[in-house]
Amino acid sequence: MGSYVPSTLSERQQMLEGMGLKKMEELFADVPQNMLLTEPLDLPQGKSEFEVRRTMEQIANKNVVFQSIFRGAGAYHHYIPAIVKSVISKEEFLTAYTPYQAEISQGILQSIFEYQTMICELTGMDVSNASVYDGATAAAEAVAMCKERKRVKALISATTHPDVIQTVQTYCDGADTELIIVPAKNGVTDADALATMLDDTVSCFYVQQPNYLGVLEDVESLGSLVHTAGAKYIMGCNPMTLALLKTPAECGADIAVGDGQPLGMSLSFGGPYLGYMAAKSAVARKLPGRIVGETVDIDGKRAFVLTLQAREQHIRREKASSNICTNQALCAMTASVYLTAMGARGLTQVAQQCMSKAHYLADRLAEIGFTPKFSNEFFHEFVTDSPIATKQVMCALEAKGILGGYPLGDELSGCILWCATEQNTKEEIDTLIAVLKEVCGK
Amino acid sequence: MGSYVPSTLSERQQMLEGMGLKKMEELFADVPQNMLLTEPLDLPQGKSEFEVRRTMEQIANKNVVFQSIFRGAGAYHHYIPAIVKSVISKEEFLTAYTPYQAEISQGILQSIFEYQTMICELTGMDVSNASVYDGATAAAEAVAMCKERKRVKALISATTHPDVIQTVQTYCDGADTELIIVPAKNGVTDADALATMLDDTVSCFYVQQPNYLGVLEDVESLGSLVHTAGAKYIMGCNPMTLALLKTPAECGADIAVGDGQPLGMSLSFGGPYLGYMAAKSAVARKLPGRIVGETVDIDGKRAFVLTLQAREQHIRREKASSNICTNQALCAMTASVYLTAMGARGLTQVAQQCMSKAHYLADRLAEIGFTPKFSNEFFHEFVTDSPIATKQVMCALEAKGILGGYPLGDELSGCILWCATEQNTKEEIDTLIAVLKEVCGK
Amino acid sequence: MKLIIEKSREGRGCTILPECDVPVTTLPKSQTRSAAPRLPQIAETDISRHYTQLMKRTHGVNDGFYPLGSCTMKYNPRINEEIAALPQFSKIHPLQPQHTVQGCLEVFAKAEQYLCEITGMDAMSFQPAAGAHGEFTGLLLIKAYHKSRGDSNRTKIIVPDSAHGTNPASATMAGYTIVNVPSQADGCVDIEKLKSVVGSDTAGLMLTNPNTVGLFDKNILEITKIIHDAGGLCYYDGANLNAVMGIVRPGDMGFDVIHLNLHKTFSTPHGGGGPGSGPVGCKNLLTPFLPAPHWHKEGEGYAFDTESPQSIGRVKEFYGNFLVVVKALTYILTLGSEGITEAAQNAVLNANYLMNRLSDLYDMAFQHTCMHEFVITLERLKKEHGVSAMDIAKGLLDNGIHPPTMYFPLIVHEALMVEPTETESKDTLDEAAEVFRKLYHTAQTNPESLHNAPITTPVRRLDEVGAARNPRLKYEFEL
Amino acid sequence: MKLIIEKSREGRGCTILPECDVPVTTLPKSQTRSAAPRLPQIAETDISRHYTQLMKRTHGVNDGFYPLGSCTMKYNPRINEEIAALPQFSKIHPLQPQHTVQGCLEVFAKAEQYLCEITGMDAMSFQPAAGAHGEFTGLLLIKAYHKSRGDSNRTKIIVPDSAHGTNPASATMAGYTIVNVPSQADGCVDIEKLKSVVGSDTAGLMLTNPNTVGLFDKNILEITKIIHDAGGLCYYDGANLNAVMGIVRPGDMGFDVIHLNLHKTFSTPHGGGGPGSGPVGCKNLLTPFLPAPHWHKEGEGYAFDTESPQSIGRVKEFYGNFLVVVKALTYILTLGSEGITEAAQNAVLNANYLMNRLSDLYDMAFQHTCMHEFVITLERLKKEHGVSAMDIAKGLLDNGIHPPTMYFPLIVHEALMVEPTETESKDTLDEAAEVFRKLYHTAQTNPESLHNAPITTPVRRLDEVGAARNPRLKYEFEL
Repeated sequence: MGSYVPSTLSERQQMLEGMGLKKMEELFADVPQNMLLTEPLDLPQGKSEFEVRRTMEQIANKNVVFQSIFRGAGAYHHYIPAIVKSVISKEEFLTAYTPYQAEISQGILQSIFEYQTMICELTGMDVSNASVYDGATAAAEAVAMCKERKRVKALISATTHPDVIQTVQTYCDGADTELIIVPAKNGVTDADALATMLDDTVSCFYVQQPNYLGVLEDVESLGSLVHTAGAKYIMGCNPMTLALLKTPAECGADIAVGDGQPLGMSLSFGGPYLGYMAAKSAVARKLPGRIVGETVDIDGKRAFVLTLQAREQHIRREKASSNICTNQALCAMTASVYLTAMGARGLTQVAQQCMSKAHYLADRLAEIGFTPKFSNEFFHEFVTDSPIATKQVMCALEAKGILGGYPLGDELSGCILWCATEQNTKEEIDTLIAVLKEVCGK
Repeated sequence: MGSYVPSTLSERQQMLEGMGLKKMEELFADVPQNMLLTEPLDLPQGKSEFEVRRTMEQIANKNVVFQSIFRGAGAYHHYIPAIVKSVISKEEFLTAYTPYQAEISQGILQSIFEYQTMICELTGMDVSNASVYDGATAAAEAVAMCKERKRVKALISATTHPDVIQTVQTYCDGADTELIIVPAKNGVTDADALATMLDDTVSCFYVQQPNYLGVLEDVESLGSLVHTAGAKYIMGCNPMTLALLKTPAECGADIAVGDGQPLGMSLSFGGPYLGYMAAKSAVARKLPGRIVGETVDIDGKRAFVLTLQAREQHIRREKASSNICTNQALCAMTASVYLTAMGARGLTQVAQQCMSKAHYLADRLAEIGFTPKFSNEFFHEFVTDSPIATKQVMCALEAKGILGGYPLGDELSGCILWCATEQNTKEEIDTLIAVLKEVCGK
Repeated sequence: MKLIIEKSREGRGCTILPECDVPVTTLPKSQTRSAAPRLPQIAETDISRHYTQLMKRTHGVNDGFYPLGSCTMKYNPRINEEIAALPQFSKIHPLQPQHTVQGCLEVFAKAEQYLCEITGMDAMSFQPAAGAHGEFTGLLLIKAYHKSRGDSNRTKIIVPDSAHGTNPASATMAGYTIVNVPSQADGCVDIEKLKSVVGSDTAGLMLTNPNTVGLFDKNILEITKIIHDAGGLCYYDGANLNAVMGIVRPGDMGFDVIHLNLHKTFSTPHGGGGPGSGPVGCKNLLTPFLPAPHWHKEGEGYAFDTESPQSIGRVKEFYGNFLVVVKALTYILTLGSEGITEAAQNAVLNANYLMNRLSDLYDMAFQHTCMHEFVITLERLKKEHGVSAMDIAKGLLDNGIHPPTMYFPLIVHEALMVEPTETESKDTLDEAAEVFRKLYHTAQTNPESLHNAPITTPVRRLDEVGAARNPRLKYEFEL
Repeated sequence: MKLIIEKSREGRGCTILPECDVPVTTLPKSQTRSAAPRLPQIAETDISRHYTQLMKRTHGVNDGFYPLGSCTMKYNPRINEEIAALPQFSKIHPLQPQHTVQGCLEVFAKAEQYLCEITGMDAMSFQPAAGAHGEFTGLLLIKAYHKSRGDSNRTKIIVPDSAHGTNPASATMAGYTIVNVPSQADGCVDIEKLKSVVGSDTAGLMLTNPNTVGLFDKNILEITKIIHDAGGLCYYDGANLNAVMGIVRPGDMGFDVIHLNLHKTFSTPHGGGGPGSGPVGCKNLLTPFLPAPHWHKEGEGYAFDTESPQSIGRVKEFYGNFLVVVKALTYILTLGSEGITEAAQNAVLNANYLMNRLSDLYDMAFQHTCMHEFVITLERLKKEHGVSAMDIAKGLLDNGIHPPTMYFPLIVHEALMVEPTETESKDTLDEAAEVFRKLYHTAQTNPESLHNAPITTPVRRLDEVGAARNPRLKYEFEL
């Protein structure tokens, strides 16, 4: 049986006796005795490290690792530099708690401060928090930030990732906020519809850029509409694309959020990822979660500390701006190391290559009958229809170790959401096309 | 192109100019100008990290990783606890130099001292050095230690691993020492032959325990013979087996050496492994290589330092006991962490299970016609003949992801040297037997 | 020390990607940002050194004793990390076809099965990413339950005053009004007060048991009955489950819904503040409301449910912090049935042992046998010698020990909440006891030195007030 | 701090293996040891902490500037480690069938091809595990060559007095007598002296160039010609190849055999003293003598040679420190043709830049433009202020800089040999220069403080004499 209890049986006995006790059971006298478990838990017997490894490897081997991935839809297969894993696997970073004891937590604190700096730089915003769980909860928290006494409705574009819409919906249900979905038209937010839906009961509008279908929204115009109606403008952005795209600040956003997974986090079946949140100064005090600030110690030395805690649950309890406590600190550090290793030049390269490869892929796909569904400019994802059943497409690709695009449902049923990243070499793309050609009988 | 030069082109220019130079080339004025390369080296162009990874992965994928391994013959497939890799991948341990600057190298120094302690404990010897390259060079260095003015011949048993014999031979060639091979009989050293070969020109006799064929030698009797003739007795031992077997000290050895690979080092196509060397006090000053000793600093604090350096090449130059400088320090640390994680209980378990599984395997093999070649007790390796061509055996096993025993050559041609370790579960062994049954038509 | 951006030099950097091997697409200028982001430009040598410096300014569990009360800073086994790093887990896209992710689904299903057995629950969702996220989710389950029954009057959640701040905050987010119920002198819920606040508007009660003062509320069965009799549901905050797992099950004591902190109880590391995992378990009456998608057995394998009409919906993208669940499952498989109980017993033993070693000098907020943690009150030391909980905490820093949780729970003055966990040896506890005792004597003989502590840390006490008054929340570039 | 064995407690430990699943075989008592080895019994928590403590008492390249002359402490890229850890390299048994190890053979073959191109050699063996091992091997090649020609009179190897100690020691191991040849005032080989010792008994010359004082011996072509004319062979000690790779090739300058230190020049880490890799390259005239087995192209792949009748034999088990070669190959692929030259140029630039920043204060042993390293002599400072090379070195420790190599080469008094390497930035050099300058002033104004240095390290100066006089080489158990 495995165990991580260092004290030996005789030491335990000795410790008990020192307290005048005989048996472990005596320590649990306060537990209703009729509730004590009388049978062992119905769990497997404890295992040695050797057996645990074998067991878990057997489970892992039931998964299929694709060598070539053309699927995004919220989780992106980017290259992770070796230095990133090397840094974040340091046991100190991995095992420390939230940095309450600033004097011995300067490493974590400084890394969060550096993360905040980089997020502000990417988004153009004034203030970033230390992270939240993921892009979806970041969106939900952003919507919650905007609620005002009379502005009790929130709007969200239908072109947002469905998981984000659903998560925001759940949070709004909790807070009794009405969430209304602004319809899409030609793969982008229907600006006319938005204009008619905006009124003085609307607290905010959330739009995703590039949107769920990969298409670039006309984010500046949407922002103007929103601000004209006196509501707040929230943009959900893939941070990688911000190496090239107009920043949320330049587009007039009050709050920028998104999922930081593209910044050095592996796919990991959906998590852990990273939710980033950044805001203009005007709404900064409403930001939920940890924020690290720079200060000095009593000797005047530069130091960092969790600050503005008066917003937080451990001080304000039911009046807190959010309940968030544990966030995704190590993922924030991951993003920092990633952004440092890439630098502006490298991140721009990623964005440029993602976009270029997606366009190359789209062109090749179009040639063999996978016609683009929307005409607007896209970034590194795009929707096509499929000349044959999508299931057939995916099976043929899977047989070659390729994960094809994501088959969409509902009104886009029969369509495929493709994604290319810097990891997809031209050779890989050409192979994909060759396989598709064959399966389509061309 | 990849590069690890941080200074930018403009900084480099600035640095040159600060010295009154214009071009890098001027720094190389002393190089005969007609010798300067005029063409770029005929190497591939430099690659980004992304490309390097892909290229190396493509090369790696040309290897076959066997899931189940029944081959030893000098390299053993043991379980490596997770804590081992976690410790030795710490960048400090990985990147430090030989600990000349003791004040900032206490970590490395203490780990070597701890390693020396554990090696002495396993072997029963008085002194251990900080490691040499591998078991074969440890054997060669041990033979060199024994040379005396009149004792110019060395004896080695034919039952020693052939790589060890060949390496010792090469070293003896260098030192103009005559090396004579003591023949084997029934899979063990022929003691009668040894007795006749020992005389006062013999400096030492080397025997491997368990020997290359897996058989246990009668090491105490051999030792008596050697000592009676006034020669030194060197034992080469698999350190894992010393959890159970009589220690070299108990067997009368003057020097104990061996390959430490079984103590937590992965197979790695043959290296890096670890050569350990330990000796009785009487010959300790002849030990080659680094040795760490305990001392105090000027405040009286416990500290560790490279000591007895008067033996070494950087002080004694051509009169040094050996030329060794860089050894296998990180592998020595690996062994320490491994031995700590296993403890005496765990290491005994390894030895016990290796032996038990090998015997279970031998019994099952015998049942299907792979008859044991030798009758003496063996540890976790043993030789059988094969009812069908060994090539056919190996191919059938390979098809199932199993690496069978090692097909021997020369007079044992047609025989197989099998090995079992704690990693071979009963299920694995039974699968092996089932495959063999089929291929043998039983 | 310098920020990484302050070490940046124009033109430096790493070479991570090759040139683009397809024709380059460019965006119209109207869509591009006006200036490139000012990210650090640093060579790998200096990245490695920067984070080494930060590492040396960080105290992890590997650095020494970490008795941070309520946080369960147990040792994080290395095998967990190796398993989570397997490419067959880390390289799986969340939207792969189901037949290619059977291993991932098995991880969730096995973890659910085992954790339900440990807690006495019937089903579990792994979507919540942390404890507070789990609380919010669990409260939404309660809300959905009452709503499904048309029981729309239940707008209040009862929370003891000793609760973690997340409890009331989560209840607010779920749209509830909070009713605080005070603790008695013995640290337990005041039953009479509870009876007086419970009613037809009670949606439920949130309770941590063992509670935040480290005591097991022995009236637990009465408490859950009071709530149930009033038509409310009982929420179990699993923060302190480490003390009782394998001993007694929340589900057996009348709890209907629970969250766990896998990053506390189940040995997944805390990462300097996350990622964690806060799965929510519930009894069958709440199962239909769990976040979607859940999974079900299908043939030899598993499949995601396609319909969940009563679900509260999603609380997160995809399925939760999957790799954290992998680590927790690895840990549960290691400990097994007996090991889980052994861990709880020794967590409690260690806490009592250390309390016992200190109680002749230090005042314990509650003298009673504690569970996995105990609370010291330094009120007397503060009054007599001017040495506060903060001062003792900072003195511990100079002795290589991470301080206990300070000033929590709020109901104890000058509180230090000490939780050794079961992964500490008797030797470590003995050494820590000596340090605590030494500091007590220092407090009496040389209190000034404790006001000045720490002196051996990379920085000393900080100007926190200044930080909040004049917030500097990012590096300000020179223009 | 305590040794790990001193933290051991009977009965503690980790649970690594399951119970045996086959019948247990036991040995007769006559063959078993009388008592179990006293290995540490430690829980994983404390193993992790012990090695964390040791880590914090170790200075790696990641901790800061490491200008250890002759050791080429360049940065060790993390990608190298990731590649070497691939299971397709680390889990390969050395005796697998050849068709299952084609990747490994390709690593050797590619590394050979590239390193031969860099050095101007024709073939290479990767068996030698370190530089000294390579020297020994190379000298055996020379010995075998002369022997194959029946030239049995050549018993002497010429070694400059500035050489590394390994050179004469290796030559002795190879059965040679050593002839020392002095250096001139300019640090280079004294040609006249060389001519006077060379003769028909000369087996060869061992030379490091750039030499150990950091200068390129500009008479190199004359030197190798003198040796060749006398019928000897020229051995190139590759310790300092980092300065000239991609600039000039030893093979082109008349060298017949060479060893490389992959753990210096090719960025594989030094591991606190190994494992390294010291491959030996040679010209075609020596190829037949290389250690066996070598490999050859066979069809699309590679195969080990089965016959090597003239080989000197083996110098190691199996094929060398394979994973180290994997790392070196990864590095060479990264740098490529231009990168190799760029590395050398910047190694030399950095050394000259730092020398230049210091030479107004410190005396340089040789004022000449240096190669990748330079030698400071503190003779004057020692005489005038009593501050030795050791004192300055220890002063550097207090400033977070790993000291240069001290008291080597032997031909310079109070030597400090400084090798910055190309992986250091200008900023790091500037900061280091400031520290060196500060220490110079301290030496003049407060020499006593340098005698007392270091004061900030885990331990201070050690009693090395005591350690050697009264050796304590292992923990002594109480009986």
